[in-house]
Amino acid sequence: MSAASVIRLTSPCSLRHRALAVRLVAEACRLARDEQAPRDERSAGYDLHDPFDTALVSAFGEIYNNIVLHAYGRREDATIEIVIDVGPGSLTLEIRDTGIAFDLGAVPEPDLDALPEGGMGLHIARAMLDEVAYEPGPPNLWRLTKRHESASPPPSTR
Amino acid sequence: MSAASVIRLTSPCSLRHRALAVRLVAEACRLARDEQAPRDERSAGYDLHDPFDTALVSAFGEIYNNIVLHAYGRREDATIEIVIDVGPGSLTLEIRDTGIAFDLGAVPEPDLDALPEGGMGLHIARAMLDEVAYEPGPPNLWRLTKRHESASPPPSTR
Amino acid sequence: MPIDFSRTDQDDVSTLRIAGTLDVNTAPQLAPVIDKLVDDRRSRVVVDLSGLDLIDSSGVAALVALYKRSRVHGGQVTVTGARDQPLAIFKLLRMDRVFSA
Amino acid sequence: MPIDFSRTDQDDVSTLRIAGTLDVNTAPQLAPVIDKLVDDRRSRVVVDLSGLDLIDSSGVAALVALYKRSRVHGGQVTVTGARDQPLAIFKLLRMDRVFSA
Ligand SMILES: Nc1ncnc2c1ncn2[C@@H]1O[C@H](COP(=O)(O)OP(=O)(O)O)[C@@H](O)[C@H]1O
Ligand SMILES: Nc1ncnc2c1ncn2[C@@H]1O[C@H](COP(=O)(O)OP(=O)(O)O)[C@@H](O)[C@H]1O
Repeated sequence: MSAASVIRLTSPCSLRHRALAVRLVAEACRLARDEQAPRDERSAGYDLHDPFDTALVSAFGEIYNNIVLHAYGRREDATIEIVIDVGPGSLTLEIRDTGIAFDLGAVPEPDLDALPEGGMGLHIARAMLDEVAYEPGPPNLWRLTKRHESASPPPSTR
Repeated sequence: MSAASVIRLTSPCSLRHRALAVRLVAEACRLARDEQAPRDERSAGYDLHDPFDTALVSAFGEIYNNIVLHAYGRREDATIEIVIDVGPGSLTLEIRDTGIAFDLGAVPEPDLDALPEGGMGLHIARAMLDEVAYEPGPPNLWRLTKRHESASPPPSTR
Repeated sequence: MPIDFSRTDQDDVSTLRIAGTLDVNTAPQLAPVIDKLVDDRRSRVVVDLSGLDLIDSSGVAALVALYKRSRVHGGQVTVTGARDQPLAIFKLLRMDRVFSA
Repeated sequence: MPIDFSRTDQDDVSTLRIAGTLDVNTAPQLAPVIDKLVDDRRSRVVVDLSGLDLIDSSGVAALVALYKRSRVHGGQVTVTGARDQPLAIFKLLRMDRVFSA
Protein backbone atom coordinates (compact mmCIF):
# COMPACT_ATOMS: atom_id res chain seq x y z
CA MET A 1 0.00 0.00 0.00
CA SER A 2 2.05 2.89 -1.29
CA ALA A 3 1.10 6.30 0.09
CA ALA A 4 0.70 7.77 -3.39
CA SER A 5 -2.10 5.38 -4.35
CA VAL A 6 -4.22 6.04 -1.27
CA ILE A 7 -7.17 8.40 -1.22
CA ARG A 8 -8.39 9.53 2.20
CA LEU A 9 -11.62 11.38 2.98
CA THR A 10 -12.71 12.71 6.36
CA SER A 11 -16.23 14.06 6.32
CA PRO A 12 -19.25 14.76 8.48
CA CYS A 13 -21.31 11.56 8.52
CA SER A 14 -24.95 12.25 7.75
CA LEU A 15 -27.48 11.39 5.10
CA ARG A 16 -26.87 14.85 3.61
CA HIS A 17 -23.20 13.97 3.11
CA ARG A 18 -23.96 10.57 1.65
CA ALA A 19 -23.83 11.54 -2.05
CA LEU A 20 -20.43 13.15 -1.56
CA ALA A 21 -18.92 9.95 -0.17
CA VAL A 22 -20.66 7.73 -2.72
CA ARG A 23 -19.41 9.92 -5.57
CA LEU A 24 -15.87 9.65 -4.29
CA VAL A 25 -16.08 5.87 -4.20
CA ALA A 26 -17.58 5.82 -7.71
CA GLU A 27 -14.70 7.97 -9.02
CA ALA A 28 -12.16 5.73 -7.30
CA CYS A 29 -13.71 2.71 -9.02
CA ARG A 30 -13.27 4.43 -12.37
CA LEU A 31 -9.61 5.11 -11.52
CA ALA A 32 -9.15 1.50 -10.51
CA ARG A 33 -10.51 0.26 -13.82
CA ASP A 34 -8.33 2.65 -15.80
CA GLU A 35 -5.35 0.97 -14.24
CA GLN A 36 -6.54 -2.39 -15.46
CA ALA A 37 -7.82 -1.73 -18.92
CA PRO A 38 -7.44 0.90 -21.61
CA ARG A 39 -9.38 4.02 -20.73
CA ASP A 40 -13.05 3.75 -21.60
CA GLU A 41 -13.92 7.36 -22.18
CA ARG A 42 -17.61 6.67 -22.55
CA SER A 43 -18.35 5.22 -19.13
CA ALA A 44 -16.64 7.57 -16.75
CA GLY A 45 -19.83 9.22 -15.54
CA TYR A 46 -21.91 8.16 -12.58
CA ASP A 47 -23.66 5.49 -14.66
CA LEU A 48 -22.95 2.20 -13.04
CA HIS A 49 -22.58 -0.04 -16.08
CA ASP A 50 -19.53 -1.85 -14.81
CA PRO A 51 -20.11 -4.71 -12.33
CA PHE A 52 -16.99 -3.69 -10.39
CA ASP A 53 -18.34 -0.19 -9.76
CA THR A 54 -21.84 -1.54 -9.12
CA ALA A 55 -20.58 -3.87 -6.41
CA LEU A 56 -18.46 -1.32 -4.56
CA VAL A 57 -20.89 1.56 -4.79
CA SER A 58 -23.83 -0.62 -3.72
CA ALA A 59 -21.99 -2.14 -0.77
CA PHE A 60 -20.49 1.14 0.35
CA GLY A 61 -23.89 2.85 0.23
CA GLU A 62 -25.36 0.22 2.57
CA ILE A 63 -22.48 0.36 5.03
CA TYR A 64 -22.67 4.16 5.00
CA ASN A 65 -26.41 4.12 5.72
CA ASN A 66 -25.86 1.73 8.60
CA ILE A 67 -23.18 3.90 10.15
CA VAL A 68 -25.41 6.99 10.00
CA LEU A 69 -28.54 5.21 11.24
CA HIS A 70 -27.30 2.42 13.52
CA ALA A 71 -23.80 3.34 14.71
CA TYR A 72 -24.47 7.07 15.13
CA GLY A 73 -28.27 7.05 15.46
CA ARG A 74 -28.31 10.18 13.23
CA ARG A 75 -26.15 12.05 15.72
CA GLU A 76 -25.34 15.57 14.49
CA ASP A 77 -21.59 15.77 15.18
CA ALA A 78 -20.72 12.43 13.59
CA THR A 79 -17.68 12.02 11.34
CA ILE A 80 -16.46 9.23 9.08
CA GLU A 81 -13.05 8.42 7.63
CA ILE A 82 -12.77 6.59 4.35
CA VAL A 83 -9.45 5.32 3.05
CA ILE A 84 -9.50 4.05 -0.51
CA ASP A 85 -6.61 1.89 -1.65
CA VAL A 86 -6.63 1.54 -5.41
CA GLY A 87 -4.41 -1.49 -5.86
CA PRO A 88 -3.51 -3.15 -9.14
CA GLY A 89 -5.74 -6.18 -8.60
CA SER A 90 -8.38 -4.87 -6.21
CA LEU A 91 -9.90 -1.89 -4.49
CA THR A 92 -10.10 -1.77 -0.69
CA LEU A 93 -12.19 0.63 1.36
CA GLU A 94 -11.37 1.14 5.03
CA ILE A 95 -14.16 2.96 6.82
CA ARG A 96 -13.83 4.25 10.38
CA ASP A 97 -16.55 5.63 12.63
CA THR A 98 -16.73 6.38 16.35
CA GLY A 99 -20.35 5.35 16.85
CA ILE A 100 -21.58 2.36 18.83
CA ALA A 101 -20.08 -1.04 18.05
CA PHE A 102 -22.10 -4.21 17.35
CA ASP A 103 -21.64 -7.90 16.74
CA LEU A 104 -21.60 -8.44 12.99
CA GLY A 105 -21.57 -12.22 13.41
CA ALA A 106 -24.87 -12.12 15.29
CA VAL A 107 -26.81 -10.48 12.45
CA PRO A 108 -28.97 -13.14 10.77
CA GLU A 109 -29.17 -13.57 7.01
CA PRO A 110 -32.45 -12.17 5.65
CA ASP A 111 -35.13 -14.63 4.53
CA LEU A 112 -35.52 -13.35 0.99
CA ASP A 113 -38.59 -15.55 0.35
CA ALA A 114 -40.47 -13.56 3.01
CA LEU A 115 -39.93 -10.34 1.00
CA PRO A 116 -38.36 -8.42 3.90
CA GLU A 117 -38.57 -4.64 4.02
CA GLY A 118 -35.35 -4.35 6.01
CA GLY A 119 -32.25 -6.29 6.95
CA MET A 120 -31.00 -6.48 3.37
CA GLY A 121 -28.08 -4.05 3.61
CA LEU A 122 -25.37 -6.30 5.00
CA HIS A 123 -26.53 -9.12 2.72
CA ILE A 124 -26.04 -6.84 -0.31
CA ALA A 125 -22.58 -5.82 0.87
CA ARG A 126 -21.44 -9.38 1.60
CA ALA A 127 -22.85 -10.84 -1.62
CA MET A 128 -21.29 -8.21 -3.85
CA LEU A 129 -17.79 -8.00 -2.36
CA ASP A 130 -14.91 -10.39 -1.87
CA GLU A 131 -14.35 -9.27 1.73
CA VAL A 132 -16.49 -7.55 4.35
CA ALA A 133 -14.59 -7.40 7.65
CA TYR A 134 -15.56 -5.47 10.77
CA GLU A 135 -13.54 -4.70 13.88
CA PRO A 136 -15.45 -3.06 16.73
CA GLY A 137 -13.74 0.07 18.01
CA PRO A 138 -13.47 2.83 18.83
CA PRO A 139 -13.01 3.55 16.08
CA ASN A 140 -15.10 0.85 14.47
CA LEU A 141 -13.39 -0.32 11.30
CA TRP A 142 -14.96 -1.77 8.16
CA ARG A 143 -12.71 -3.24 5.48
CA LEU A 144 -14.43 -3.80 2.14
CA THR A 145 -12.54 -5.40 -0.75
CA LYS A 146 -13.46 -6.10 -4.35
CA ARG A 147 -11.07 -7.84 -6.72
CA HIS A 148 -11.05 -7.24 -10.44
CA GLU A 149 -12.57 -10.16 -12.30
CA SER A 150 -9.46 -10.74 -14.38
CA ALA A 151 -7.32 -10.89 -11.22
CA SER A 152 -7.52 -14.15 -9.23
CA PRO A 153 -11.17 -15.20 -9.40
CA PRO A 154 -12.47 -17.07 -6.35
CA PRO A 155 -11.75 -20.85 -6.47
CA SER A 156 -15.44 -21.75 -6.88
CA THR A 157 -15.57 -20.23 -10.36
CA ARG A 158 -12.62 -22.27 -11.59
CA MET B 1 -15.06 26.50 11.48
CA SER B 2 -16.68 23.62 13.32
CA ALA B 3 -15.05 20.22 12.80
CA ALA B 4 -18.32 18.61 11.78
CA SER B 5 -18.77 20.89 8.76
CA VAL B 6 -15.31 20.26 7.33
CA ILE B 7 -14.57 17.81 4.52
CA ARG B 8 -10.96 16.78 4.07
CA LEU B 9 -9.46 14.87 1.13
CA THR B 10 -5.91 13.65 0.81
CA SER B 11 -5.18 12.20 -2.61
CA PRO B 12 -2.43 11.48 -5.09
CA CYS B 13 -2.05 14.62 -7.20
CA SER B 14 -2.03 13.82 -10.91
CA LEU B 15 -4.13 14.53 -13.96
CA ARG B 16 -5.61 11.03 -13.55
CA HIS B 17 -6.88 11.97 -10.09
CA ARG B 18 -8.26 15.31 -11.25
CA ALA B 19 -11.85 14.20 -11.85
CA LEU B 20 -12.04 12.71 -8.35
CA ALA B 21 -11.08 15.99 -6.70
CA VAL B 22 -13.28 18.09 -9.01
CA ARG B 23 -16.26 15.83 -8.29
CA LEU B 24 -15.76 16.23 -4.56
CA VAL B 25 -15.74 20.00 -4.90
CA ALA B 26 -18.86 19.89 -7.08
CA GLU B 27 -20.67 17.78 -4.47
CA ALA B 28 -19.58 20.13 -1.70
CA CYS B 29 -21.03 23.05 -3.68
CA ARG B 30 -24.32 21.21 -3.88
CA LEU B 31 -24.25 20.67 -0.10
CA ALA B 32 -23.45 24.33 0.44
CA ARG B 33 -26.43 25.42 -1.62
CA ASP B 34 -28.75 23.01 0.17
CA GLU B 35 -27.90 24.85 3.36
CA GLN B 36 -28.95 28.13 1.82
CA ALA B 37 -32.02 27.30 -0.16
CA PRO B 38 -34.66 24.61 -0.29
CA ARG B 39 -33.28 21.49 -1.92
CA ASP B 40 -33.40 21.62 -5.69
CA GLU B 41 -33.63 17.96 -6.53
CA ARG B 42 -33.27 18.49 -10.26
CA SER B 43 -29.83 20.08 -10.30
CA ALA B 44 -27.78 17.88 -8.02
CA GLY B 45 -25.89 16.15 -10.83
CA TYR B 46 -22.60 17.28 -12.28
CA ASP B 47 -24.38 19.81 -14.49
CA LEU B 48 -23.05 23.18 -13.57
CA HIS B 49 -26.14 25.32 -13.93
CA ASP B 50 -25.61 27.24 -10.71
CA PRO B 51 -23.16 30.18 -10.86
CA PHE B 52 -21.88 29.32 -7.38
CA ASP B 53 -20.87 25.81 -8.46
CA THR B 54 -19.57 27.08 -11.80
CA ALA B 55 -17.26 29.54 -10.07
CA LEU B 56 -15.81 27.12 -7.53
CA VAL B 57 -15.44 24.15 -9.87
CA SER B 58 -13.85 26.30 -12.60
CA ALA B 59 -11.40 27.97 -10.24
CA PHE B 60 -10.51 24.77 -8.42
CA GLY B 61 -9.86 22.98 -11.73
CA GLU B 62 -7.36 25.65 -12.77
CA ILE B 63 -5.54 25.67 -9.43
CA TYR B 64 -5.41 21.86 -9.50
CA ASN B 65 -3.95 21.83 -13.03
CA ASN B 66 -1.31 24.35 -11.96
CA ILE B 67 -0.29 22.29 -8.94
CA VAL B 68 0.11 19.15 -11.06
CA LEU B 69 1.91 20.89 -13.92
CA HIS B 70 3.82 23.79 -12.34
CA ALA B 71 4.29 22.98 -8.63
CA TYR B 72 4.94 19.26 -9.08
CA GLY B 73 6.06 19.19 -12.74
CA ARG B 74 3.96 16.01 -13.15
CA ARG B 75 6.00 14.25 -10.43
CA GLU B 76 4.73 10.73 -9.79
CA ASP B 77 4.62 10.65 -5.97
CA ALA B 78 2.79 13.95 -5.56
CA THR B 79 -0.04 14.36 -3.08
CA ILE B 80 -2.58 17.08 -2.42
CA GLU B 81 -4.71 17.95 0.59
CA ILE B 82 -8.04 19.67 0.12
CA VAL B 83 -10.03 21.00 3.08
CA ILE B 84 -13.54 22.13 2.25
CA ASP B 85 -15.32 24.34 4.77
CA VAL B 86 -19.00 24.54 3.97
CA GLY B 87 -19.98 27.61 5.93
CA PRO B 88 -23.42 29.19 6.09
CA GLY B 89 -22.53 32.17 3.90
CA SER B 90 -19.62 30.86 1.87
CA LEU B 91 -17.52 27.90 0.82
CA THR B 92 -13.78 27.92 1.42
CA LEU B 93 -11.26 25.53 -0.11
CA GLU B 94 -7.82 25.17 1.45
CA ILE B 95 -5.43 23.34 -0.85
CA ARG B 96 -1.99 22.21 0.26
CA ASP B 97 0.82 20.83 -1.89
CA THR B 98 4.51 20.21 -1.29
CA GLY B 99 5.74 21.15 -4.76
CA ILE B 100 7.82 24.20 -5.65
CA ALA B 101 6.65 27.59 -4.46
CA PHE B 102 6.29 30.66 -6.67
CA ASP B 103 5.50 34.35 -6.46
CA LEU B 104 1.81 34.75 -7.23
CA GLY B 105 2.10 38.55 -7.22
CA ALA B 106 4.62 38.43 -10.08
CA VAL B 107 2.29 36.64 -12.49
CA PRO B 108 1.01 39.20 -15.03
CA GLU B 109 -2.64 39.50 -16.01
CA PRO B 110 -3.24 37.97 -19.44
CA ASP B 111 -3.84 40.33 -22.37
CA LEU B 112 -7.19 38.93 -23.45
CA ASP B 113 -7.23 41.04 -26.65
CA ALA B 114 -4.20 39.10 -27.88
CA LEU B 115 -6.16 35.81 -27.66
CA PRO B 116 -3.61 34.05 -25.46
CA GLU B 117 -3.32 30.26 -25.54
CA GLY B 118 -2.04 30.10 -21.95
CA GLY B 119 -1.83 32.15 -18.80
CA MET B 120 -5.61 32.24 -18.33
CA GLY B 121 -5.90 29.89 -15.35
CA LEU B 122 -5.15 32.26 -12.48
CA HIS B 123 -7.25 34.96 -14.16
CA ILE B 124 -10.22 32.59 -14.25
CA ALA B 125 -9.76 31.69 -10.58
CA ARG B 126 -9.41 35.31 -9.44
CA ALA B 127 -12.30 36.60 -11.53
CA MET B 128 -14.72 33.94 -10.37
CA LEU B 129 -14.00 33.88 -6.64
CA ASP B 130 -14.18 36.35 -3.81
CA GLU B 131 -10.74 35.40 -2.48
CA VAL B 132 -7.68 33.69 -3.97
CA ALA B 133 -4.86 33.72 -1.45
CA TYR B 134 -1.54 31.88 -1.67
CA GLU B 135 1.12 31.26 0.96
CA PRO B 136 4.34 29.67 -0.27
CA GLY B 137 5.35 26.64 1.76
CA PRO B 138 6.18 23.93 2.30
CA PRO B 139 3.41 23.13 2.22
CA ASN B 140 2.17 25.70 -0.26
CA LEU B 141 -1.32 26.80 0.72
CA TRP B 142 -4.10 28.11 -1.50
CA ARG B 143 -7.22 29.56 0.08
CA LEU B 144 -10.16 29.94 -2.30
CA THR B 145 -13.42 31.48 -1.08
CA LYS B 146 -16.76 32.01 -2.76
CA ARG B 147 -19.63 33.73 -0.96
CA HIS B 148 -23.24 33.00 -1.70
CA GLU B 149 -24.85 35.80 -3.66
CA SER B 150 -27.52 36.41 -1.06
CA ALA B 151 -24.89 36.71 1.67
CA SER B 152 -22.95 40.01 1.70
CA PRO B 153 -22.40 40.81 -1.98
CA PRO B 154 -19.22 42.75 -2.77
CA PRO B 155 -19.64 46.53 -2.28
CA SER B 156 -19.31 47.26 -6.01
CA THR B 157 -22.62 45.58 -6.80
CA ARG B 158 -24.51 47.68 -4.29
CA MET C 1 -29.10 12.83 -9.93
CA PRO C 2 -31.73 12.71 -7.16
CA ILE C 3 -35.15 11.32 -7.82
CA ASP C 4 -37.74 12.12 -10.45
CA PHE C 5 -41.07 10.32 -10.52
CA SER C 6 -44.48 10.52 -12.12
CA ARG C 7 -47.73 8.59 -12.02
CA THR C 8 -49.89 8.14 -15.11
CA ASP C 9 -53.28 6.37 -15.06
CA GLN C 10 -54.81 4.73 -18.11
CA ASP C 11 -57.91 2.55 -17.65
CA ASP C 12 -57.13 0.20 -14.77
CA VAL C 13 -53.34 0.47 -15.15
CA SER C 14 -51.24 2.99 -13.25
CA THR C 15 -47.70 3.54 -14.43
CA LEU C 16 -45.21 4.80 -11.85
CA ARG C 17 -42.05 6.02 -13.56
CA ILE C 18 -39.07 6.45 -11.22
CA ALA C 19 -35.81 7.96 -12.52
CA GLY C 20 -32.52 8.95 -10.92
CA THR C 21 -31.69 7.61 -7.48
CA LEU C 22 -34.06 5.73 -5.16
CA ASP C 23 -32.29 5.51 -1.84
CA VAL C 24 -32.46 6.31 1.85
CA ASN C 25 -32.58 10.03 0.99
CA THR C 26 -35.15 9.96 -1.79
CA ALA C 27 -37.43 7.04 -0.84
CA PRO C 28 -39.30 9.22 1.70
CA GLN C 29 -40.30 11.55 -1.15
CA LEU C 30 -41.85 8.62 -2.99
CA ALA C 31 -43.81 7.41 0.05
CA PRO C 32 -46.90 9.64 -0.45
CA VAL C 33 -47.21 8.48 -4.07
CA ILE C 34 -47.07 4.85 -2.95
CA ASP C 35 -49.63 5.52 -0.20
CA LYS C 36 -51.97 7.05 -2.77
CA LEU C 37 -51.58 4.15 -5.24
CA VAL C 38 -52.49 1.72 -2.46
CA ASP C 39 -55.37 3.88 -1.19
CA ASP C 40 -56.74 4.12 -4.73
CA ARG C 41 -56.75 0.29 -4.85
CA ARG C 42 -55.32 0.26 -8.36
CA SER C 43 -55.69 -3.20 -9.88
CA ARG C 44 -52.48 -2.96 -11.89
CA VAL C 45 -49.38 -0.90 -11.18
CA VAL C 46 -46.46 -0.93 -13.62
CA VAL C 47 -43.27 0.50 -12.14
CA ASP C 48 -41.06 1.75 -14.97
CA LEU C 49 -37.42 1.86 -13.83
CA SER C 50 -35.78 2.45 -17.21
CA GLY C 51 -34.55 5.84 -15.94
CA LEU C 52 -33.33 4.55 -12.57
CA ASP C 53 -29.56 4.74 -12.10
CA LEU C 54 -29.09 3.75 -8.49
CA ILE C 55 -31.08 1.99 -5.77
CA ASP C 56 -30.28 0.93 -2.22
CA SER C 57 -32.02 -1.36 0.27
CA SER C 58 -34.28 1.52 1.39
CA GLY C 59 -35.44 1.94 -2.20
CA VAL C 60 -36.06 -1.78 -2.55
CA ALA C 61 -38.04 -1.68 0.70
CA ALA C 62 -40.28 1.06 -0.71
CA LEU C 63 -41.07 -1.06 -3.78
CA VAL C 64 -41.64 -4.18 -1.67
CA ALA C 65 -44.05 -2.18 0.50
CA LEU C 66 -45.98 -1.14 -2.61
CA TYR C 67 -46.08 -4.75 -3.78
CA LYS C 68 -47.21 -6.21 -0.45
CA ARG C 69 -49.80 -3.56 0.33
CA SER C 70 -51.29 -3.73 -3.18
CA ARG C 71 -51.53 -7.51 -2.94
CA VAL C 72 -53.79 -7.14 0.11
CA HIS C 73 -56.61 -5.81 -2.08
CA GLY C 74 -55.68 -8.02 -5.05
CA GLY C 75 -53.63 -5.41 -6.90
CA GLN C 76 -50.82 -6.57 -9.15
CA VAL C 77 -47.44 -4.79 -9.23
CA THR C 78 -44.87 -5.41 -11.94
CA VAL C 79 -41.50 -3.79 -12.51
CA THR C 80 -40.11 -3.09 -15.99
CA GLY C 81 -36.97 -1.62 -17.46
CA ALA C 82 -34.53 -2.13 -14.57
CA ARG C 83 -30.90 -2.01 -15.80
CA ASP C 84 -27.34 -1.72 -14.52
CA GLN C 85 -27.00 -1.34 -10.74
CA PRO C 86 -30.74 -1.61 -9.92
CA LEU C 87 -31.01 -4.79 -12.02
CA ALA C 88 -28.02 -6.28 -10.19
CA ILE C 89 -29.64 -5.52 -6.83
CA PHE C 90 -32.99 -7.01 -7.87
CA LYS C 91 -31.29 -10.20 -9.06
CA LEU C 92 -29.25 -10.46 -5.88
CA LEU C 93 -32.37 -10.08 -3.71
CA ARG C 94 -34.33 -12.34 -6.09
CA MET C 95 -36.86 -9.56 -6.65
CA ASP C 96 -37.00 -10.24 -10.40
CA ARG C 97 -38.87 -13.40 -9.44
CA VAL C 98 -41.51 -11.34 -7.59
CA PHE C 99 -41.90 -8.24 -9.64
CA SER C 100 -42.05 -9.71 -13.13
CA ALA C 101 -44.73 -12.29 -12.26
CA MET D 1 -18.46 12.49 -18.69
CA PRO D 2 -15.18 12.67 -20.67
CA ILE D 3 -15.14 13.98 -24.19
CA ASP D 4 -17.14 13.04 -27.25
CA PHE D 5 -16.58 14.78 -30.56
CA SER D 6 -17.43 14.43 -34.23
CA ARG D 7 -16.70 16.31 -37.44
CA THR D 8 -19.28 16.59 -40.23
CA ASP D 9 -18.57 18.29 -43.56
CA GLN D 10 -21.26 19.81 -45.73
CA ASP D 11 -20.23 21.91 -48.72
CA ASP D 12 -17.65 24.37 -47.43
CA VAL D 13 -18.81 24.17 -43.80
CA SER D 14 -17.32 21.76 -41.29
CA THR D 15 -19.22 21.26 -38.06
CA LEU D 16 -17.17 20.15 -35.05
CA ARG D 17 -19.45 18.94 -32.29
CA ILE D 18 -17.80 18.65 -28.87
CA ALA D 19 -19.70 17.18 -25.91
CA GLY D 20 -18.80 16.29 -22.32
CA THR D 21 -15.64 17.78 -20.82
CA LEU D 22 -12.93 19.69 -22.72
CA ASP D 23 -10.06 20.06 -20.31
CA VAL D 24 -6.40 19.38 -19.67
CA ASN D 25 -7.11 15.65 -19.85
CA THR D 26 -9.29 15.55 -22.97
CA ALA D 27 -7.96 18.46 -25.08
CA PRO D 28 -5.03 16.32 -26.31
CA GLN D 29 -7.55 13.88 -27.82
CA LEU D 30 -9.10 16.71 -29.80
CA ALA D 31 -5.74 17.99 -31.13
CA PRO D 32 -5.52 15.67 -34.18
CA VAL D 33 -9.04 16.69 -35.27
CA ILE D 34 -8.08 20.35 -35.00
CA ASP D 35 -4.84 19.74 -36.92
CA LYS D 36 -6.82 18.06 -39.70
CA LEU D 37 -9.40 20.89 -39.92
CA VAL D 38 -6.56 23.38 -40.28
CA ASP D 39 -4.65 21.21 -42.78
CA ASP D 40 -7.81 20.81 -44.86
CA ARG D 41 -8.03 24.63 -45.01
CA ARG D 42 -11.77 24.56 -44.34
CA SER D 43 -13.26 27.97 -45.12
CA ARG D 44 -15.92 27.73 -42.38
CA VAL D 45 -15.81 25.77 -39.16
CA VAL D 46 -18.81 25.79 -36.81
CA VAL D 47 -17.98 24.48 -33.35
CA ASP D 48 -21.19 23.18 -31.73
CA LEU D 49 -20.82 23.19 -27.94
CA SER D 50 -24.45 22.50 -27.02
CA GLY D 51 -23.37 19.20 -25.44
CA LEU D 52 -20.37 20.63 -23.58
CA ASP D 53 -20.70 20.52 -19.78
CA LEU D 54 -17.29 21.65 -18.59
CA ILE D 55 -14.27 23.46 -20.04
CA ASP D 56 -10.99 24.67 -18.56
CA SER D 57 -8.27 26.99 -19.80
CA SER D 58 -6.61 24.12 -21.71
CA GLY D 59 -9.87 23.55 -23.56
CA VAL D 60 -10.19 27.23 -24.36
CA ALA D 61 -6.59 27.21 -25.60
CA ALA D 62 -7.43 24.37 -28.03
CA LEU D 63 -10.33 26.36 -29.49
CA VAL D 64 -8.23 29.54 -29.70
CA ALA D 65 -5.55 27.57 -31.55
CA LEU D 66 -8.16 26.37 -34.04
CA TYR D 67 -9.37 29.95 -34.51
CA LYS D 68 -5.93 31.48 -34.95
CA ARG D 69 -4.56 28.81 -37.25
CA SER D 70 -7.68 28.83 -39.44
CA ARG D 71 -7.49 32.61 -39.74
CA VAL D 72 -4.02 32.29 -41.32
CA HIS D 73 -5.54 30.82 -44.47
CA GLY D 74 -8.70 32.96 -44.24
CA GLY D 75 -10.86 30.32 -42.54
CA GLN D 76 -13.70 31.47 -40.30
CA VAL D 77 -14.42 29.77 -36.96
CA THR D 78 -17.64 30.36 -35.04
CA VAL D 79 -18.84 28.79 -31.80
CA THR D 80 -22.50 28.00 -31.16
CA GLY D 81 -24.56 26.54 -28.35
CA ALA D 82 -22.28 27.21 -25.36
CA ARG D 83 -24.22 27.13 -22.09
CA ASP D 84 -23.71 26.94 -18.32
CA GLN D 85 -20.07 26.72 -17.18
CA PRO D 86 -18.51 26.92 -20.67
CA LEU D 87 -20.58 30.02 -21.47
CA ALA D 88 -19.48 31.65 -18.21
CA ILE D 89 -15.83 30.96 -19.08
CA PHE D 90 -16.20 32.34 -22.62
CA LYS D 91 -17.79 35.51 -21.30
CA LEU D 92 -15.12 35.95 -18.66
CA LEU D 93 -12.34 35.56 -21.25
CA ARG D 94 -14.32 37.71 -23.73
CA MET D 95 -14.25 34.84 -26.23
CA ASP D 96 -17.91 35.40 -27.17
CA ARG D 97 -16.67 38.56 -28.91
CA VAL D 98 -14.24 36.50 -31.03
CA PHE D 99 -16.08 33.31 -31.76
CA SER D 100 -19.49 34.67 -32.67
CA ALA D 101 -18.14 37.20 -35.19
N1 LIG E 1 -22.67 0.05 11.56
C1 LIG E 1 -23.56 -0.58 12.40
N2 LIG E 1 -23.57 -0.28 13.70
C2 LIG E 1 -24.44 -0.88 14.54
N3 LIG E 1 -25.34 -1.80 14.14
C3 LIG E 1 -25.38 -2.14 12.85
C4 LIG E 1 -24.49 -1.55 11.92
N4 LIG E 1 -24.75 -2.09 10.70
C5 LIG E 1 -25.73 -2.96 10.87
N5 LIG E 1 -26.13 -3.02 12.16
C6 LIG E 1 -27.19 -3.89 12.72
O1 LIG E 1 -27.39 -4.92 11.79
C7 LIG E 1 -28.76 -4.93 11.37
C8 LIG E 1 -28.88 -5.35 9.92
O2 LIG E 1 -28.34 -4.38 9.06
P1 LIG E 1 -28.75 -4.34 7.54
O3 LIG E 1 -28.60 -5.68 6.97
O4 LIG E 1 -27.97 -3.28 6.85
O5 LIG E 1 -30.29 -3.99 7.50
P2 LIG E 1 -31.11 -2.75 8.10
O6 LIG E 1 -30.16 -1.61 8.24
O7 LIG E 1 -32.17 -2.49 7.09
O8 LIG E 1 -31.67 -3.22 9.42
C9 LIG E 1 -29.26 -3.54 11.65
O9 LIG E 1 -30.64 -3.49 11.84
C10 LIG E 1 -28.49 -3.17 12.90
O10 LIG E 1 -29.11 -3.72 14.04
N1 LIG F 1 0.90 26.20 -8.32
C1 LIG F 1 1.86 26.83 -9.02
N2 LIG F 1 3.15 26.58 -8.75
C2 LIG F 1 4.12 27.20 -9.44
N3 LIG F 1 3.89 28.07 -10.44
C3 LIG F 1 2.63 28.37 -10.74
C4 LIG F 1 1.55 27.75 -10.06
N4 LIG F 1 0.39 28.24 -10.57
C5 LIG F 1 0.74 29.11 -11.53
N5 LIG F 1 2.08 29.19 -11.65
C6 LIG F 1 2.82 30.07 -12.57
O1 LIG F 1 1.93 31.08 -13.04
C7 LIG F 1 1.81 31.04 -14.45
C8 LIG F 1 0.38 31.40 -14.87
O2 LIG F 1 -0.53 30.37 -14.48
P1 LIG F 1 -1.92 30.28 -15.20
O3 LIG F 1 -2.55 31.63 -15.22
O4 LIG F 1 -2.72 29.22 -14.55
O5 LIG F 1 -1.62 29.90 -16.71
P2 LIG F 1 -0.83 28.67 -17.35
O6 LIG F 1 -0.86 27.57 -16.35
O7 LIG F 1 -1.59 28.37 -18.59
O8 LIG F 1 0.55 29.19 -17.64
C9 LIG F 1 2.21 29.63 -14.83
O9 LIG F 1 2.70 29.55 -16.15
C10 LIG F 1 3.30 29.34 -13.81
O10 LIG F 1 4.51 29.89 -14.20
